[in-house]
Amino acid sequence: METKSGQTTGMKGRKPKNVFVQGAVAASFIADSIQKHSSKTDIGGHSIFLGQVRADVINGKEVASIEYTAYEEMALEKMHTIREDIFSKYDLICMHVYHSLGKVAAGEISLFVFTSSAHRKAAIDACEETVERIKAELPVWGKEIFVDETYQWKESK
Amino acid sequence: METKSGQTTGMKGRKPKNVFVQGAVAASFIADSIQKHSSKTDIGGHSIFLGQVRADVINGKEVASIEYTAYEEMALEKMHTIREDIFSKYDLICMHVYHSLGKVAAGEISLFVFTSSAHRKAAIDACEETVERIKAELPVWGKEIFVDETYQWKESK
Amino acid sequence: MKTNIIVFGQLTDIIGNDKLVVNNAGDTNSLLEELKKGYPALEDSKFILAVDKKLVTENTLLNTNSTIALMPPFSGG
Amino acid sequence: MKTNIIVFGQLTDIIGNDKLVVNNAGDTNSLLEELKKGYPALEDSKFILAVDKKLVTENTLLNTNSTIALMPPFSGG
Repeated sequence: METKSGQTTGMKGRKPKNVFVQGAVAASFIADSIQKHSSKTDIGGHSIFLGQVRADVINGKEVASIEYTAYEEMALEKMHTIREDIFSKYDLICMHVYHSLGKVAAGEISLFVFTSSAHRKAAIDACEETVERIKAELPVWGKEIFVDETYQWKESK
Repeated sequence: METKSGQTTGMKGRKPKNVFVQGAVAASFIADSIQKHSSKTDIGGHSIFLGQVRADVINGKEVASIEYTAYEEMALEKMHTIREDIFSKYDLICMHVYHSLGKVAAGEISLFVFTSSAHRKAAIDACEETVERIKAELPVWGKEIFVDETYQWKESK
Repeated sequence: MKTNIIVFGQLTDIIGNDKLVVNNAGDTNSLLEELKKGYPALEDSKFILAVDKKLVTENTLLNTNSTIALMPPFSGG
Repeated sequence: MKTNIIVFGQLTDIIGNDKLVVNNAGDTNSLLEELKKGYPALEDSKFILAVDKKLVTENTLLNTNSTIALMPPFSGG
């Protein structure tokens, strides 16, 4: 997924990396991503955030899944900016971000943010700030689909 | 590993959970741990910290591995206290901690801290605080073994 | 001049589609006026506009190649 | 009275073992005195004592069942 490019031409000459994946982020994908970093022996700490779809009960109806849509082109440009900001602020070795599109069932992972650095503090702080900026700035929308197939649009906190 | 108990009798009547594992924490173990949480559909966010052994070069000698020893009984009691403190401070759904004993090669994972909550903030803050307390309070020692088989005792930052 | 608009999230329920064409909108203010005339429910909706993938908060001139996006509050992650 | 001591980290290099028995140490101060006599390198070492798995910073009475741990600064994680 790393090499799949976005649909836009790059800012500052580089193509923004794609961050969108169809459906849930699998635990095995996360494991592969962690495993790949064992060759980067300058890393001392990884920080990972995973967003998981909750089976919230709203007016007596349980959320079965969330269906995500995005303004992909704009989101990838924005994510590129966030990435550059975070790399210039923190002493990071790497950052990986994956966000689901389409349906993700309750209990499944829809967001995977993964930062690594020589020492823990940069990784932890960068991960948290990246998650906050993704939530606030990426043009992505979640549609909460109830067990009875009705839906409501998710509101972010 | 979850069900393996510590060597001590419990504080407050409960046996402290064991947190020690022999050797490195495998990426596949982390994946299994994440996967198990898919049945907990009240979780909205997971925060994970992974400590990875760095191949630091010290006076021209490269660290090949770190060998961890612990005062296990005391560490498990202390970890039990940390766990109770964190659960009373943050609105967590679960917390899992694994720390390696014995040799862990450069590039491998020696610490896995995993917190989950309904909303991201509690999971993120609890994970960070748990990592800091583990580093400061658990009686664990790392012996940095160089490629040439000499060693030095690790100093924590 | 025809302006092509892409529509996201709950606004697709109001517009009934994920795209839309508006005639003779020279700037974002007149575009918004036109839209609210056609879709009165937009009056009560929170949304922002992006012109060529940049959020706009002030009136902005449009040209024939402008890509306009109508976006409710984000709720990803 | 014999006091059993367990030794950790770099202190095992100084003591030459991961356990140790000290005679006639009624409290932690006299224990420390005894230890530093036997292992002068301890004078220059940073370490703390735990008695029955609790860190002690003040002089503490010992009994025959006390478990004493000699611990350099922690470096786990």
